[in-house]
Parts: sequence; C-alpha cells; structure tokens
Amino acid sequence: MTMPDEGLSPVVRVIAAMLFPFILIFSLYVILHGHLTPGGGFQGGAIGASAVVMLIVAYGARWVESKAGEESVSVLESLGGLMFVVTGLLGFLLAATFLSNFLVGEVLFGEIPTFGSNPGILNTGGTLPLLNIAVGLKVIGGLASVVLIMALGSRRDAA
Amino acid sequence: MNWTDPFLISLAVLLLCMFLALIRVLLGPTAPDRVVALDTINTMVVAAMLVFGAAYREIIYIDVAIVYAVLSFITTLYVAKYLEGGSL
Amino acid sequence: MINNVPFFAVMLLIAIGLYTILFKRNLIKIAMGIVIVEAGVNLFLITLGYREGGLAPIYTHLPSGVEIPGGLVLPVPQALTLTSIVIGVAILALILSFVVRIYRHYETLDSRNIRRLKE
Amino acid sequence: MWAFIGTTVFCFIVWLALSFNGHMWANDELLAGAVLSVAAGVVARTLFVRDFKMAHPKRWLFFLAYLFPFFYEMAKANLDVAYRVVTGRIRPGIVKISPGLKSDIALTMLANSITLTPGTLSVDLDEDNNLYVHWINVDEGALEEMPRPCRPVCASFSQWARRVAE
Amino acid sequence: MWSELIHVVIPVLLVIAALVAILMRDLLASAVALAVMSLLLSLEFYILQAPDVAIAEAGIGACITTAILVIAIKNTRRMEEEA
Amino acid sequence: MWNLFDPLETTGGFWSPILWIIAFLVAFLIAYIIWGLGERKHGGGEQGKPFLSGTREPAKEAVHVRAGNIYWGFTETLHGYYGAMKKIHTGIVNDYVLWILGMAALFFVVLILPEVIG
Amino acid sequence: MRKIAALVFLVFVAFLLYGAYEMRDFGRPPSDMDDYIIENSQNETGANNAVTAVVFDYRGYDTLGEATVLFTAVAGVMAMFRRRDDHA
Amino acid sequence: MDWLLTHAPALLIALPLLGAFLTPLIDRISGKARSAFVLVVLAATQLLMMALAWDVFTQGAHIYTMGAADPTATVPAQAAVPVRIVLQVDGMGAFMGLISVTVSLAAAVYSLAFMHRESGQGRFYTLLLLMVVGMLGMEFTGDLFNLFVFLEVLSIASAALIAFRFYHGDAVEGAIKYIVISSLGALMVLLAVALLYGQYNLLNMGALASVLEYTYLDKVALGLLIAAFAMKCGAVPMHMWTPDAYTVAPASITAMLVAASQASLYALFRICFSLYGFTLDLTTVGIIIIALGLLSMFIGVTMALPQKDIKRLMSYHAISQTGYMLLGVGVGLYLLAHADFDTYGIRAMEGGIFHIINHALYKGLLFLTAGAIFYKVGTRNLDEMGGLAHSMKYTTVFFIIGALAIAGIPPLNGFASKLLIYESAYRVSPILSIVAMLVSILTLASFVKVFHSAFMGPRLEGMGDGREVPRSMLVGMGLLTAGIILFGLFPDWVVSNLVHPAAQALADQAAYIAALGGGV
Amino acid sequence: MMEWVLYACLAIGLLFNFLAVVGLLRFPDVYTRLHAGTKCATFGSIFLSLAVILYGLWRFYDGNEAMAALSVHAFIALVALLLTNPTGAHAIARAAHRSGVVPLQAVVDDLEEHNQQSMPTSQEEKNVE
Repeated sequence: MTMPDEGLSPVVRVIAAMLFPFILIFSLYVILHGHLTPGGGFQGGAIGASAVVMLIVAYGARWVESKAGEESVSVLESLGGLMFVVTGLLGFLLAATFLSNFLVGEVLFGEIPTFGSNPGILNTGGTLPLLNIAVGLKVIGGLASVVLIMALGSRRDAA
Repeated sequence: MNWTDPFLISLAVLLLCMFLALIRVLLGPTAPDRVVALDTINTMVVAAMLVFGAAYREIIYIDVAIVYAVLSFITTLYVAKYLEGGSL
Repeated sequence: MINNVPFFAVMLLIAIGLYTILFKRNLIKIAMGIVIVEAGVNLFLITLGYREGGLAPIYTHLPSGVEIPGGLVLPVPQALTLTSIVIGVAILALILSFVVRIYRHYETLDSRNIRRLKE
Repeated sequence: MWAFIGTTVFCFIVWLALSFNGHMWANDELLAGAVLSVAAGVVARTLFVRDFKMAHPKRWLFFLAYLFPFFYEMAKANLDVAYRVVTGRIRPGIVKISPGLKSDIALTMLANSITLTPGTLSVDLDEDNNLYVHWINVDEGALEEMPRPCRPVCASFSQWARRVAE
Repeated sequence: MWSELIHVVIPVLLVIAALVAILMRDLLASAVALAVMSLLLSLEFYILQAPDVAIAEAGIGACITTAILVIAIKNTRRMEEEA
Repeated sequence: MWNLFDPLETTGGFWSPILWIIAFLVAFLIAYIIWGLGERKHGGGEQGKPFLSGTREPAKEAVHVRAGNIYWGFTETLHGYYGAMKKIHTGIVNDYVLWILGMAALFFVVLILPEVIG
Repeated sequence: MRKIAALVFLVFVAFLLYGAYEMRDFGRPPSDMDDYIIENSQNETGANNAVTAVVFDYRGYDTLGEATVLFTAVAGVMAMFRRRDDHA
Repeated sequence: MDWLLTHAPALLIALPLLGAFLTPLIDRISGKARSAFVLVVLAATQLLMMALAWDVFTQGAHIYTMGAADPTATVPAQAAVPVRIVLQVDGMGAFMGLISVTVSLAAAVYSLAFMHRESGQGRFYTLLLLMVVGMLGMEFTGDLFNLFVFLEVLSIASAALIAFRFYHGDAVEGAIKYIVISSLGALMVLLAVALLYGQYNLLNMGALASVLEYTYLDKVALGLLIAAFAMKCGAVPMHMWTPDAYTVAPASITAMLVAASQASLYALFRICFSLYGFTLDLTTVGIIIIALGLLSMFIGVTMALPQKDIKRLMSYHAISQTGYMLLGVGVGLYLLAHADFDTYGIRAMEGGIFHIINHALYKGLLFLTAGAIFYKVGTRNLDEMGGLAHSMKYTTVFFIIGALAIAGIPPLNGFASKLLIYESAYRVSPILSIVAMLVSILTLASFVKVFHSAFMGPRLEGMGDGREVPRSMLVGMGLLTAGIILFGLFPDWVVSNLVHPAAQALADQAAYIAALGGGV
Repeated sequence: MMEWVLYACLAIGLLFNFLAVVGLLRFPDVYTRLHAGTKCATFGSIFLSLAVILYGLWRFYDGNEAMAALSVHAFIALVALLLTNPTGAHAIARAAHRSGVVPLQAVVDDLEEHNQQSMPTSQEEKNVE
C-alpha cells in the first residue's frame, strides 16, 4: 500500500479544508471583537495559528511551505510588531504619552458605550481594536512560523 | 424558575465522568488509548463549558466552547500523525 | 482551610513541576516540568483574582442586576495570566528547539550525559 | 474567482452567525465582516473549493433530508452500544466494504457518518476507495459473503452520500 | 453549594493529571496527559470566570504546546532513558 | 561639575590617580638616572651568553610553558579544596536547579525561622 | 545526593504549602486597583471588556513586552534551524 | 529637546524595539544596509541615553506613566493607588542604562567583523537589539510584573544568542542550561509577584513599598526574589550556569551577557533597597548578601586559576567580580538603618556601584580580546596558544590594560572602586577586606597566567595568519579601553557625578515611593 | 412543559456521557474504546448542547432577546463538535492500526490481510518505538 509520506488520510484532509476557513474567520472574529467579547489579539492569533498548524499536520509541512514560506510568515510578524510600536508612538505624537488611547472620542472606534450592561458596539474601544489586530497578526505569524520551522527543521539538516 | 442549579449539577456529573476518563489516561496501555480518553474528556469539557455558560446566562462564554470543539482535534491529529509514522 | 483548596492545588502543581525538573533526567521531561510550574503559577494568578459569585468583567450582554464592581471578578490577574501564558509557550518553543539540536549532537536526552561543560 | 467568491460567502455567513446578538446587525459589523471575509477568502480559496459540484442547491436539500434518517440511525445504534457497554457482549472485527464512491467529499461524508453511528468506526481507506470499518458486533451473515455487503454496516448511507456529493 | 464543590473538584483533577503527566516514561503519553491537564486548566479558568484566559489556554495549551512537543519527540526519541 | 582632577575621598583618606602617576614618573625617573649612572660596558662578549653545558639549546617552542602547567603547585597544594569544588560543579542541569532551590529554601529558613522560634 | 535533593525539595515545598495555608480566603480579594479599573475602563477606553482594556491600555506596555517575547522566541527558533550552506 | 527628554524613557525602549522589528525586513534587502541600520539605531539610543542620564543626574529622576494623559500623573484622579505602568529613571537606573547601552554599542561594532562569516546575521542583530530592550526595560521599570516581562525578554534573547553557533554542540548545551535555569528563576519571580499582588492588590513597586507589612508571605516572596535574581547575576553557589553560558556564546554576546547579569544585579538591589527597604530585617538580609558576595569572590577566583579555557577562566572572574559588587552594596544594606551609614555605608555602596560600571567595561573588553584570539586562532584552549603578541599588537595592549584594571593595579579604574570597598568593608569587619585583597591578588595571578601562555613566548605554528584582527573589532575594543582609562584617571568626577547619585537613589526609599506615587 | 424537556435532555446527555466513560474503562482494546469513548460522548454532548440551545430559545421566547445568540453559538459549537469528533476518531483508529495495535477478540480483520498482501513486513518496521 503506497502511503503518502506526509499528511493524513483523505478524510482528515477534506475536513481540514472545510474547517480552515471557518477557523480563520472565527479567529478574525475573536481578534476584532476583542474589546467586546472574550478574546483579543493573543487568543485570536493563537486560534489562527492553530488553523495553519492543522494544515501542517493534515497536508504536510512541505505543502504549507510551498504555499507560504516561513520567511513570508515572519514578515507578517514583523509587520504586527511594527504596527504595535507605531500605534504606541502615535500615542505621544498625537496625544499625551506612549501607548495612550488617542482614538477615544474620535471617528474611528471612538464611541463610548453606555455604562454597565450593553449589547456591544463594534465601533468602540479607541486604539484597542488596532492593537488587537497588530497583536493578532503578530501571534498568527509567530506561532505558525514556530511550528512550521520546527516541522521543517529536522529535514533541513539531513539534506 | 432558577436554572442555575440543574446546570451546575450536570457540570458536577460531567466532572465525575472526566475523573473516570482520567483513569484511562493513567492506565491506557498504548498511546492511542490515552488519546481516546483525551478525546472523550475534550468532548465533555465542551459540553461542560456550554452548560456552565448557560448556568450563568453569559452568552459570550460560549465562544470558548467553540474554540475547544475545533482546536482539541488538532492535538489528536498530531498524535495520530506521530503514531502513523512518516515525516511531518 | 477548605476555602484554600485552590491555593493548595496551585502549590501542589508547582511542587510537581519542580519535582520533575529536579529528579527527571530527560530534557523533554524537564521542559514539561517547566510547563507544569507555569500552569501552576497561572492558576495561582487567576485564583487570586476570583471574587465569590462574581462574573467575568465583560459588559457585553451582562445579565441584569449584577452589582458593579462587587459582582465582577478582578481583571488585572487575567491580563497578567494572558501575558504569562504566551511567554510560557515562547520559552517552551525555544527549549524544544534546543533539545532537538542537542539530540543531533549528543545522541541522547539524558541530562547526566550532557555535560561537556563542567568544573 | 468563483472559488474566492464561494469561500467569501461562506465566511460571511459564519461571521453573521457569530456576531448575531439578538438584534439586526449594525452597519459597522457588516462592513467589518465583509472586509474580513474577503481577507479570509483570499487566504483559503484554493483549499475550500476544489470543484463546483457542491454549488448545486439540490445537493444541499438532499443533505438536509439526509439528516433525519441519519439521526434516527444514530439514536438506534447508540442504544445498541449502550446495551453493549452495560453487558460487555461484543464481537469486534474489521471488515472491508466497497461503497463504490469516488469523490473525496462523498467518502468523507460516508466515513464520518459511519463513525458517528456507534457500533461502526471507519479505520482506513485505500486507494481503490474501499473503506475498512471496525464493527463492534460483526454480523454472522456478513462474514460469509466475500465482497462484504454495505447494508448492515452503513444502512443506506452510501446512497445518500452518492446523492449528496457524488 | 454546587459551585464550591466544583471549585474543589477541578483542582484535584488538575493535580491528578499533572501527576499522570510526570509519571509516564513514555513521553508521548506524557504529552497527552499534559494536554489533558491543559484542558482541565482551561476549564478551571473558565469556571473561575476568566473566559479570556480560557480561550488563550485553549489555543495555546491544547493545540500549539502539544504540536511542538510531538514534533520535538518525533525528532528525538519517544522513551525516557532508564533511570 | 568640571573639577576633573579632584582626589577621590575614601573613608580613611583619598585617592588621586594624577598624583599617583606623577609620583610614579618621578620614581621611574630616579631609577632611570641611577641605572644610567651604572657601568655601561657590562654584559657584552662571551659573558653575556647563557652557559649551556654543552647540550644544544632546545627550540623555543619546546620550552614555552603551557597554561596547564602554570600554578600546578598551587592546585596540588589545595588538593582537597579543588576536589570538593569538582564534586560540586557537576555540569548536570538538575543539580543546578537543586542549588537554586536549596538557596531559596535556605533563605526561607533564615528569614522566617527566627520569628517562628523566637 | 538524592537524599539531599529530596530534603531540599521537601523544605521548599513545605514553605510553599504553609504559604497557601497563610493565604487570605479564596474568593475575597482586596481590590483597590481593580475596582477603579472595573468602574472606569468603559469611560476611559471605550471597551466593554475590562480584561482587554487592561491588556492593551492600562498595562499595554506589558503587552508590548510580551509581544516582544514571542518575537524573540521566533527569532531564536529561526536562528536555531537556519540554513548554514553559506558557512565555510 | 524638552519634549524629547520627557518622552525619553519610553523612546529609549521603543527605539531599539522598532529597530528589532525592522531589522528582519531590512535584512531581506541587503546585509550592509542592515548593519548600518543597527549601528544607527544603537548610536541613537546611546545619544538619547546620554542626554537622559545628563538630565537625570543634574535635574533629578524622571517619571513616565504609560498611556496616561500626563506622563507624571502616576495616580489617576479618582483612584487611591497607581493603576498604570510607571517607568522611573532615577540615578541608579540611568547609571545602569548607560552601562548597558555602551557595552551593547561596543559589542555591536565588534560583531560586524566577528560574525561576518556566519549565516543568519539578520537574526543575530535582531536578537542583539532585543537584548538591549530587555536590559533597558528591566532597568527603567517601576512595576513588578513588567520587571518579570523584561526579564523574560532578556533571558530568551540571551539564550538564543548563546546557542547562535549551534553547530558546536556545547553551545546548545550552555544555552539549554541557561534557559532552563533562567525560566525557572523567572517563574519564581512571577510567583513572588503573585504573592505580593494577592495580598495588596498592587503591582507598582513604590505603592507596594509603602504598604508592605513584612508578613510571612512577604518573606516567602523576598526569599524567592533574592534567590532568583542572585542566581541570574551569577552569585555563588548558584553560579554554575555562568561559565557554561559565557564560554560558548560568541564573544560580543558574552560582553553583553555581563551587562545583562548586571541588570539582574540591579533588580536585586532594587528589591532589597527600594521595594522592601526599611521593613526588612536589614541585618539578616545584609549578611545574606555579604555572604553571597564573599563566597562569589573567593570561589570564583579560585576556580578561575586552574582553568585552561580562556573564556571559562574569564567567566569565573566575572563571578568573582560580581562578588565585589555584592559585598559593597551588601555592606551598605547592612548599615542602612545604622548611624554609620552616612560616613562609610554610603562609601561602600559607592564602591560597589562604581565597580559595576568598571566591571562592565573591563570584563567586556577582556571577553572581546578573548574573542579576537578565538577569531584568529580558532581555539579557546590556552594550552594550544602562545606567542600571539608577535602578531596581534593592539589586542595585546588592550588585554594588558584590561587585565591590569581587573586586578586593581593603581592608575586604572578597578583600583579606585576596590579601594572604596576595602576601606569601608574594613570598618565592618577586617576579614571582609582581607578576603577582598586576597582575591585581588589571585586575580592578578591568573591573568598573568593567561598573558604568559597566550601572548608571551615564541611564535607558534598554526597561530593565525600573523595579522591583526579587522578594524571594527579593534574599534569595539578601543571604545571600552578608552572608558577604562578615562574612568581610571578621573575617578572622583565619576563618583561624585554618576555613582553618588546612583547610590543615593538606592538608599533613599522615601524618594522612590514618593516618585512612583505610593503612599498617597 | 419546557422544564421537563430540558430535564430530559440533560438526563439523556449525562447518561450517555456516563456510559461513554464506563465503556472507555470496560472495553478491551482501542477500537472498542473508541466506539464507546468518542461517540457515546458525542451523542451525550449533542443532547447537552440541545438542552442549552432549547434553554436559549426558551429565554428568547420569554423576552430576553440576546439569549438567541446563546442558541446560535451553542449550535455552532455543536456543528464543530460533530465535524471534528468522528474525524479525530478515524485518524486515531487509522494511526493505531498502522502503529500495530491489534484488535483484540476480533473475528475478522480485512485490513490486516490487505496490508499483508501489499506490504508483508510493514507492520514490524513501523512498530519501532
């Protein structure tokens, strides 16, 4: 019986392909709704990275690398980090101090919710959604590339 | 009628079930046995999270259950991949 | 006494992790010990923030009639724990990549045999 | 292109379900959902949509119709397993069945249905699309025939799978 | 009353899972037990009203920790050496 | 702020490197002068060469004292001390952890026990 | 050697366990700082989730450091498994 | 300028961090651009740090509240306690920051040539910048949990750099020992933070200091913190990781590791002086620290004597020099509540703190020269060396200066700080000074050994190509040598302008609490 | 009325979960445990989540509009569970068979025969460590 060296059975592959967009959109939901519901940049990032991790096991690390190499994934991470620091720097360029929440009361994400229980409006939270997205990108890139590198690394030296 | 208590009792029973499954993790002679127990515990944890969220009438808690339902399966896949052999 | 059961569990978890680091010779086991200690400390932080009968400090769809702030648990320990969880996975990844490297060079994972550097 | 649109629509529907809060969706929610669905669609398009057979609405109707016999079988079989758990009377074995399905999706559906109905568990499938099923209580009659019969293992699931996804 | 009971039971389960994790000589089994521990830890976070942390622990503890542990075990060896 | 050359006050006196350098230079000068007053012609000719008792001079590389041999006597004298030290420095990571935990436990004992007893 | 190790371990753990005994009651924390955050986070940061408000606003600097930790670890792992074909 | 200085504490961390995030991106374009970028970032950091330090030493401490409407508003309007993270740069913090940045700059310049044969340099410089971030973060923060976070940044970056040359198996061995030990230490710190937080619901160090009651749990936390930080700074008997890690790291990184371990030393002093301060049982803790110092000094130097590996020998010296700092500051702590503190307790602290900067300079220099030897010879084993003075003249001179400075030979900086320590420790107990002097003599002896076996003697076969090391390595070493000579020639200027404010900042707990917004 | 439906759902769910662990402990080998473990538990969890969904709908009907979201989210969790659980069980069964775990008390094993025809020595090789 010829067994593919990488990846798992077709059943798992089909299910993984079906779950992948679902996990992705769920992770984006968790990231973007970080200031309303449980979740945020880290959690959503970890979930999104898990989607990639699932592909690594279902289709093999080579396959994932051929779609998105570790270098390009780590660019995502650098961009996330830059976004965070730049948002922090904007904090004292536009307002008072580093990392201050300069968007509260502005147009984008600026509304202030009513005190106490409320259904949650997406357009609130000041810089928090931006930072959530930054950290989310960073964590997706970071964790996915860690697993990818560790899965690939073993073969790299053997060659 | 207050529905907190019935849900919490269900949770307690689920915890008992988890304890029994944990015994299988301890005993399981081979690795697949342990993974089966892990899967069972995982399913129960998802159920427990749903039940607990309902007990406290917190809608937003259910997200955690979704995360677990989706993600713990990846653990299973990794161990399965290891047992199957072949490179990752 | 019975009130402190979670604290005791935390300390026991930390003790189990330390036991692993102290007495197990396998490097991956040592890494697992660090994970367990990490889990214990995280749980400790969360138990510190729990307020009896409290709900999570999230206002979205909060059930009506919850007292603020008395009816909500403390948010700061949760934030600290988030940070510490991610730090834990970062350390674990680094340790495991070292372990893989060590195995290439030493063909063993026994810490008693990994001692080219001594004295 | 169509793959991208299909994935995006799927993502958008999931987003709407997730961000539903009892009222109508707010505009910003819809906008964010659209943008993020497009992003997810770009990333996942080649994986999610391989071919366009599943785009036909007839298949979805069949799928919905399939759920009822499936659930009935599942409940029935669960009681059976409950009986076996309590009494411990089992006669396990791995049998090979040839459902005659070709597409991956149909096979996946069949395999998962077999797995979900307790009493049977799909173990492996080979390149000729034969399923190997672990059966907790092997039927005497099934042992005799050499191309094993599908019927006792998976009821009428294979026909349903063919109708839905083949 | 029930919530107190739950607050007592889950920590005990957690400790048992950790003990199982360190007692195994098979590292793969240890990794599985560690995943169980992380699962229970997440449930405990959840019940201590910290869903944020529970999600993080779910994503990281259940998926990524086990994944990298399995990869590391695959690249090294599965059994612990004799004592 | 800019009084760069002030001496450094210590508890029992002061320390000024500039003064020290001046003193050092003066002493050096005196020594040099004394050296210059001496016999210039000494040391030349046959007397200046080393007496080798007939054997050939070994190559310079061979007589270079290697690092492992320096202070051999010192380590040999403190044999017991170095033996104990070698026993402590095992190079095993578990032992390193043990030392840390041991010191932490010791600190606990030292910090807490006096109050418990006293 | 193992006996000494066991003794040290037991002493250390004994102090920790006594610490757990000395700890204040479970579920009744002092809460000066946190009450301020719970009451004011919605007005100051506009976020419904106080935990996110703490993570990204009140203690955003920690989060920056923590993102840095992850970045560092990824850089470290990449350095560990880098290709070395251009090295003599 | 004023605006820049106000935001300098945050900028000083943001700048290298931004550099670290950008380095991998620039590295994809060109290697040269990346090196230039890293140097520019470090130089800018250095300039900013000097400006900030100038301001701190002349005007007083800086406070920076992260994310608040006003940088100096540590306590929000309606609250009773500080809520946000506060950065606090006082004399001690600025002093330590200067050391870290200077050593890092020298190490980066040195690395340009030293690492040019390696692959993955983009990662190397990223990690180097992250180490700078970690050190500065630890030194500036006024928040306990933040201290833990930056401790982890520092540990992880250091560990990755130690293992950077993973193709030598022992490099990874040193790194894994380091990371296991330091993550355990960090977890102990986190546990201590949690214990303190659980009791007082505070994380700000100043506010904590004002309400601390020194209960049982506080003592447990204190024990954990002292053990963890003393381990991280390499005090005997928790020093075993130090030689392992220092030996196998690339030389420039070893120089930075010295600065990194001093950041942990700083944290130890902060915990003892500023967080616990007068609530402590000062005698006991003072004696603990003095004992650690004595042990470190003695065991470090005696273990150094018989070593054959040049970097391992120097690492043991690093331990023994750490002992001097612990001794000096420990004497200060011992005398803190005493009437004699103002006469010689403060002098001892000045000696200890002055020794920190001296040690960073000359030990950094010595490690760099050891790296230069390794670069040329390809071995660290002293037995195989000899006659290097024939070919490497500048390196020899630098080595002599460094060795004389570490041994405390008069006109150089090591002598000044050691003199301060000897004299004031003598007042406490003559034994302390005697041991310190003995250690100094043994230090000289072991460096004579290194000098003799590596540089003296005839030209040996296979000892390099008979040429001096590349220029950028010389520049890196020269930078540190200049510092040594300057500090040696003008000790009083340094002590009265840099060291005394730093010591004062440590000793004055009330000012610290007031600055951080505690005790309201 | 509604209460009793919920009680029934909870009771069935808990019963099947309990049966699952009993089966997990009683059955002799991996495959039979998989039957009990993952799938009885899945069936039980379906009923438990059905209880939660019904509870949410009930509250929604009573006038608490937001509780509809509870139902929707619980439904998504249920679907995710139904997709992942059988797949995981399949993956584990396949891996167990490939790593050489023999089904105990088996009356027939077609897969083993198939493997032996195509690749006679594969099982021994795969079973190292």
